[in-house]
Amino acid sequence: MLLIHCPYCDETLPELEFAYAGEAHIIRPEDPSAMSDEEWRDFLFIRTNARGPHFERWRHVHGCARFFNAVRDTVSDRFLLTYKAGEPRPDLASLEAAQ
Amino acid sequence: MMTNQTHDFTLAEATARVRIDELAPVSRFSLRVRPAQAATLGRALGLDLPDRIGRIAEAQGRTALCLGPDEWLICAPEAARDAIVAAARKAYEATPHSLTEISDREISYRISGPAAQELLTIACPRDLDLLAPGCAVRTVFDTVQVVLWRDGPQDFRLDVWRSFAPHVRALLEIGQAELAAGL
Amino acid sequence: MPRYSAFAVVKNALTGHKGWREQWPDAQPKKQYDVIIVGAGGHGLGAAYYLAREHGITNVAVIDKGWLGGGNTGRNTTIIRSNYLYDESAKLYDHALDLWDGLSQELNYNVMFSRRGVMMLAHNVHDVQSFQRHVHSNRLNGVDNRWLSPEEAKEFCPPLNISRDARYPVMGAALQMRAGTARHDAVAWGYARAAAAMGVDIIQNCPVIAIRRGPDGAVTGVDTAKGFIGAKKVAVSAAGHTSVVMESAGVRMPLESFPLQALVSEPVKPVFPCVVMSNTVHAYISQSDKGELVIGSGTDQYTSYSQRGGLPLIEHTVAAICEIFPIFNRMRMLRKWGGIVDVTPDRSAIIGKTPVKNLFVNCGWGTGGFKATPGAAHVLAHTVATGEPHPLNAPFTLDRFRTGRLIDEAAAAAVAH
Amino acid sequence: MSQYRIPGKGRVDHAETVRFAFDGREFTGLRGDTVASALLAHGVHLMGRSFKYHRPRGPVTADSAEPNALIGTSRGAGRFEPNTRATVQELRAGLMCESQNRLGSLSFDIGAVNDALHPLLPAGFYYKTFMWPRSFWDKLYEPVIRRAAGLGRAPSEVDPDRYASRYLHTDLLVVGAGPSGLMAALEAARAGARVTLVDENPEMGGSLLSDPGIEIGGQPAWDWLDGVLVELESLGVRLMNRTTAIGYYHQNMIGLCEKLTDHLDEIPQNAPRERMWRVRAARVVLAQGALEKPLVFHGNDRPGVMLAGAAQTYLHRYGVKVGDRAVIVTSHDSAWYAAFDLAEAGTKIVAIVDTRDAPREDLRAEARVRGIEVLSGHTVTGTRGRLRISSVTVNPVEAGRVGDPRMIHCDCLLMSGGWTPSLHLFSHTKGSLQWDEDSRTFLPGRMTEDCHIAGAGRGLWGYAEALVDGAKAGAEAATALGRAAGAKTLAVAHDRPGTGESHKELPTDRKSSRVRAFIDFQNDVTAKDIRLAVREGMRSIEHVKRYTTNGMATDQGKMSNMNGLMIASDAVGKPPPQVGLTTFRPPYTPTSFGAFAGYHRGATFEVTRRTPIDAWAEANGAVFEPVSLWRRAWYFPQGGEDMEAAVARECRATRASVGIFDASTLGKIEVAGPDAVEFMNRIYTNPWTKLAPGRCRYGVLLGEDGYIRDDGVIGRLGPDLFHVTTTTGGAPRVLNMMEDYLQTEWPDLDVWLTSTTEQWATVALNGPKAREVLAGLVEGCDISAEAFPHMSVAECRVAGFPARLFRLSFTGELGFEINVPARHGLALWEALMQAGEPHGITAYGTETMHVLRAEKGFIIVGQDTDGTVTPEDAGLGWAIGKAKPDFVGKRSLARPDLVAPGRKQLVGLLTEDGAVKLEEGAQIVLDPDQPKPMKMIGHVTSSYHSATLGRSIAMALIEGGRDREGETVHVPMPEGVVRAKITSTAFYDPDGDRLKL
Repeated sequence: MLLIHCPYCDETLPELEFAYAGEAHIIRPEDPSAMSDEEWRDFLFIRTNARGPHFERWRHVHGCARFFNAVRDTVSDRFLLTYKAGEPRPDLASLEAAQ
Repeated sequence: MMTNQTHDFTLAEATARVRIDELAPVSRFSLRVRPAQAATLGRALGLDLPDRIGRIAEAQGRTALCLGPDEWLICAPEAARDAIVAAARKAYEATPHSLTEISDREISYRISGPAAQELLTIACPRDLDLLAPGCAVRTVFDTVQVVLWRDGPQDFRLDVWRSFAPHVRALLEIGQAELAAGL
Repeated sequence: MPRYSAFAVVKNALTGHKGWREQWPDAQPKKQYDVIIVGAGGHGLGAAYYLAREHGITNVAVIDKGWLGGGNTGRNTTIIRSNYLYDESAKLYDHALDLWDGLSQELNYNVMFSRRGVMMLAHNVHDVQSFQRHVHSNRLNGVDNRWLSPEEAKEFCPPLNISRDARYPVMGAALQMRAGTARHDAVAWGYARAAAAMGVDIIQNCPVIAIRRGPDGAVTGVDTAKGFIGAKKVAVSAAGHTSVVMESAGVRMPLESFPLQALVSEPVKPVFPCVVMSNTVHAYISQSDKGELVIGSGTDQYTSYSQRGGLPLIEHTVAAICEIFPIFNRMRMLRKWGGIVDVTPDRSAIIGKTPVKNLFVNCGWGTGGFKATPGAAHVLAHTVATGEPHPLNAPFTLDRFRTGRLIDEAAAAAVAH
Repeated sequence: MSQYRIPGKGRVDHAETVRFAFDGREFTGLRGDTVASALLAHGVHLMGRSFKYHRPRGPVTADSAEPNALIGTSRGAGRFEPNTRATVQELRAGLMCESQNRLGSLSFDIGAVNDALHPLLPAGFYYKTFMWPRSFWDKLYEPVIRRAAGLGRAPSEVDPDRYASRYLHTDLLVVGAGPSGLMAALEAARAGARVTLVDENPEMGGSLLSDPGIEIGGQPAWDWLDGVLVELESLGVRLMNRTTAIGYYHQNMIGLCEKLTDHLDEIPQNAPRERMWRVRAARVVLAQGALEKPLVFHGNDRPGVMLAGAAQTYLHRYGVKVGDRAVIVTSHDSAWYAAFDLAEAGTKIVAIVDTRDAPREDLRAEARVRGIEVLSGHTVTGTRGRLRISSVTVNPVEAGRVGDPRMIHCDCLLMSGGWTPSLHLFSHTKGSLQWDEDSRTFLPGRMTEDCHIAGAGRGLWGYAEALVDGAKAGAEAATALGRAAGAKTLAVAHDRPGTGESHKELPTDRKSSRVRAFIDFQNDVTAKDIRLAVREGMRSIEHVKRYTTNGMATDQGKMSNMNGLMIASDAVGKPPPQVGLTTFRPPYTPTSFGAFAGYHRGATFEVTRRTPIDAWAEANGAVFEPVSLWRRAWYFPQGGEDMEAAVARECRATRASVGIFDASTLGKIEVAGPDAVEFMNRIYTNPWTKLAPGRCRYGVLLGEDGYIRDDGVIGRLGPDLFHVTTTTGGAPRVLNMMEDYLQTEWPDLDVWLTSTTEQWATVALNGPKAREVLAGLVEGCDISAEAFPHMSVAECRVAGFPARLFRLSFTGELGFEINVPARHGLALWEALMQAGEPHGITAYGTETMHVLRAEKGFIIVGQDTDGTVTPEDAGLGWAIGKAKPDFVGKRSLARPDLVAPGRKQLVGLLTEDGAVKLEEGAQIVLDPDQPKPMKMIGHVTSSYHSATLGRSIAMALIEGGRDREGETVHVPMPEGVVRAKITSTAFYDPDGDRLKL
């Protein structure tokens, strides 16, 4: 069971309060109808599935109810960072250097 | 053949260490408003809406608990219901928000006594030492979402969605009996 | 390949079993192969075997980052069945079941395929509708599957609790009698031995770092921990690690890898005659030939390559097993482990060509890979050898995620297991 | 007093005897005994039979690593468990024990015929045999193999005991209360940390309990121990005995299983048998000590052969001599100390056989003082004795050559092959292990969690070192927690430090094919099996393990892994780390299912949600069905009606007069804010802008992939306020999806969502008399057909309660849905029942609801659709706001396969013979005579007998179905083919006249 830092509550809390919500920074296109079938497939289905640091979303569903972003190493399951939805994608190199 | 049940279990023993009581209904609202406008709306409702999750503000018998960055739980005596609704409606134009009545959505239990905190650890994964008296959080109890209030060192309240409440109550009573058994 | 038989065992007993030879050599890579298969699990080794046996292609290497059979082949709950809903799935899995039937004899290796029957429990009206839809579809597809009343289910599996008051009452069950289990390690070993005997190189402890492509875009080989190995064709059959390997060839996949946990109990005398699956509560159980109850769980919620998995899921699975089979409460858990399953958006596999010339992929089996082993291996070999899909894997393309022609078993049953 | 008990010795209570039974024979032991110690006190070593060869076995350990002495234990009905370690099970009054895995009696086991056949049963023999004739596998071979498998018998009754669980948060968790664990806990607690100390034994103290001669800080070990425990308690340390740390999970979460009642004579009322603790610790100290290794030689498995450390434990903790004449065979100093202690207690030590050429001189001197013969540079090449060892054969070894044998009579043989650090929990963290060539052990390497390892777990030997190391780990943990701490040292007198050598098999003069030297005692894996596996190409330790089953017994390799690895490494010709490590997996020791399940049994297995009207339904005889977490009234049988009769009556009553239905489980979401209508436009397929306040509309929700996810009627209560309803099962999913879009894609929208599912109780009133029933109860709303037409919504009062009143219909009849605050739900229901009495108002359940809606062709999402159906497929194309630039799922509807011809479409299906009802899920074909596999063009999604229409009706998804209307299709069933005609889905009142009442 993971411990997750909620960037809104600013507390590190048990995974049971959270729900995983898939890869982060996949932004719904402004005008989906302008997209080709290939582009739309990529948006819908193609995932990085990173082995190592993974940008992903969680929801503090049984807490503040907010969706937020996280960088988690999928090999160790250790969180490198969590940050609020809408904040820019952090730079991985500096993150790893900070660890 | 052995006999395994020897100890006569009494209600008094069960409640000596921790009591579980269902509380009378109050008026409850889910208040949603953008953080920047929270102060304005709070004034309209006669409350200084706290901006830290888990903190509570109280005034004139009304309570506001901050549950999320744009979410507050407002509790008030049932007599104050209409006044709150009216005040919010008046403020809506200038301060758009959502005030939804949820008085009947939840059942509340008081859990009190020297073993109250221990009883909650049967199903609440949070570190309750970190929940200070006068604070409250949304969390889980077993698989059930609850709002957990700490009114004092040995005094807690649980708000549970109505249809989940019997499950929570059943678990609490199992735990209560277990505490009385002393093992 | 010296034949295995009871006679051979007796003969060797006289010489203190000194006469047995290694089942497969620990090969070192050659410079160039006709085909490289990445991933020495049952699927990869099986594909190598069928390439050699059915297509005469023996200049083949199967490369693995660890020891052969050490991925999901050696970590699953060994359930084999084919009673899938959609024609595409039912045909592919039934093809696998046909191959399972004769596999021990074909490989001259006892994989202990045990047709003890797989029973899937329906716990609510929706389950009943869904499973009966499967039963009807299977019947017209010629796939064995039948409907049991709760009483019939109990007769077939006596430990089952069919009380109407249970939190998840048993409202009936679908039974595939031809389904069952097999000894998972033996499948990998049997294929490895038979493939090696025909000249296939099995290269263990040799992580593939990248797939290399030539100026025309076609694959030329793989970079590995033991250097570059050339190949005319490369097939990736790396389960949970497929995304990472394919990415190195510039192909991004519609896959996510999740931890899947399983456990066994201490061994007890026979008490559980079949396989029982409950998709609604995510619990799967059989008793191994050694006497252990083998229990499968659901996947954790987050993607991971850690093979750890959390405690809450295991607690839920064990609670569900005890609810359905209350006599098991005092049994003890002996060992719990985790695998990594690669899951597609429609929970069906991808087997076939990729946008890269001469690069093939077999992945996305989710929790259903073991049962498909011979079938998947067989059609993958066909696809690699001929350059075109076998009719059975033709629908399982990568392109279906563009067109929307999904094979969505998950949509009809909560989990395809 | 039993023969082998030493009066006054040990930590057992000599004043209190405890009676128990083993295989029907009555025994007495002492309070504080284990089953094993009590039996040993009576000279009973034979306690079990091995898995494969049914060889007689006695305890080899005195702890939880025991592979041999497994028994069935019972305390009456439902309270039986197999495979209990006799070395761990504490004696309790009336404990009933039975031996296992025997055909016949424990001393005469017919299954031992396997032992005679052992040359035919080498490792992996079953992979090579049982293949011919092919048909024999199913009918003969496998059944025989299965019958032979397993150890104890499975429980056969329902367990009446309770199981509990707790969460615990602590600054420091110390696992293992031996010398280093105690010191770690003490240092950290003195520095002010919240500390929890756990140990699997009934008593804290670890190895100190078996070494009372040590002096620490000038005090005898046991006095020092008492003092430390008192101090720990006074510092507020949570001390948990009988508590096993079973698994080390992410971010310092440790699972503990605490045994509460198995040792008690009587179970206090409501006391749980075991409690699972889910501990979250800021720091962890693992002080689990080390496990003694057996030596590998021919006949090392006979009853009476045991670890030297175990014999020492039986002596000091239980006051039991394990024999009168002992031979020691060892490669480590520690066994010498055991020999000296046993000699002092009156066991004749016939010889100490040390494989090393030159054991420590001080030890030899002590042996001389005690008159013990020392045979250094010797090996053991065999043992004798049928059910108990009677002699051992020893030979000198010089320059690798094994000399002439000598037979020594004995009744026990105490062995020690050195010690392996116990790093199981550390291994769970995926921390790396490092091979230490000097000690030939694996030691902890890179850490992945915030933990410390102390004492013997780091390969440190001797009490002084262990105490200091424990104190250091405790101080480090305290420092990491931000508390000042400084470790200190303690003076230790009579310390027992030691070293040793590590072996593969002991050298022997026997022909290698005739050596049966056991490595995994329980699974009967011998050194020969390991070598065979390597010869057959199993070069990874995982392959060796799986091929031979070495390490897969119930001790999970605690006894066997290191010896197996040494031999495999020798056979492969590579150093051990290159052959690999088998991974230790949770749980540390086998743990009851009940403890994992905890409170999740029976009524509290999972939440059962009940509506406010559930009590009425129960009182009125409803049969319930589970729907997601809810239980819903399925039908209300009267006077012995079956389901079909009840449903027919409920349907007829509703169509003819009025029916009442509890719809409270429907999901409800309040969508409020200035951008509410914009939000609705983006989420649902339908257009919402023009829906006037006071009106409602049926909404369809898609996933981004274009398939139907949910539906429901949505009322607009004001310009900025919608009352959204969802399906019963879909409510949490839909709200989550809406929040997701709102928070992450459209954070600019001023709109908020609140779940009100449980705020409102919902009662549906349907039928031509519905208005008449309702009218008298409504205040503040004119519900006449003109003022309140179909698809209206209003806030008013009903039966005196504040209400949201909808006029809508899921039955095709005039219908209302009344929402009142949940606490009034039952009162509303009863008021309506009373008002409806003159009209014969009839309560109906979900089944009738399904029939009535099917007669109208209304779909149930999840039944008439699965996750592959688009609105167009379902005949809901009209619900798509074609003019809207975008909504969730819109783009996907244009994907090639979703616009291709021949998609399955929802249609009606009428059997030619109206008395025949199709089965839901039945498959549809055009040509019933084709061979299998048949080409199926669709399936039946809903099928009912319609009392209203006097015939069966069905809905089906059929390829190109709407173009086939009027065609006849075939449904092949096992009993014969059913012919049916494709129709529209509206079977009843297609023009909707009845809604207009």
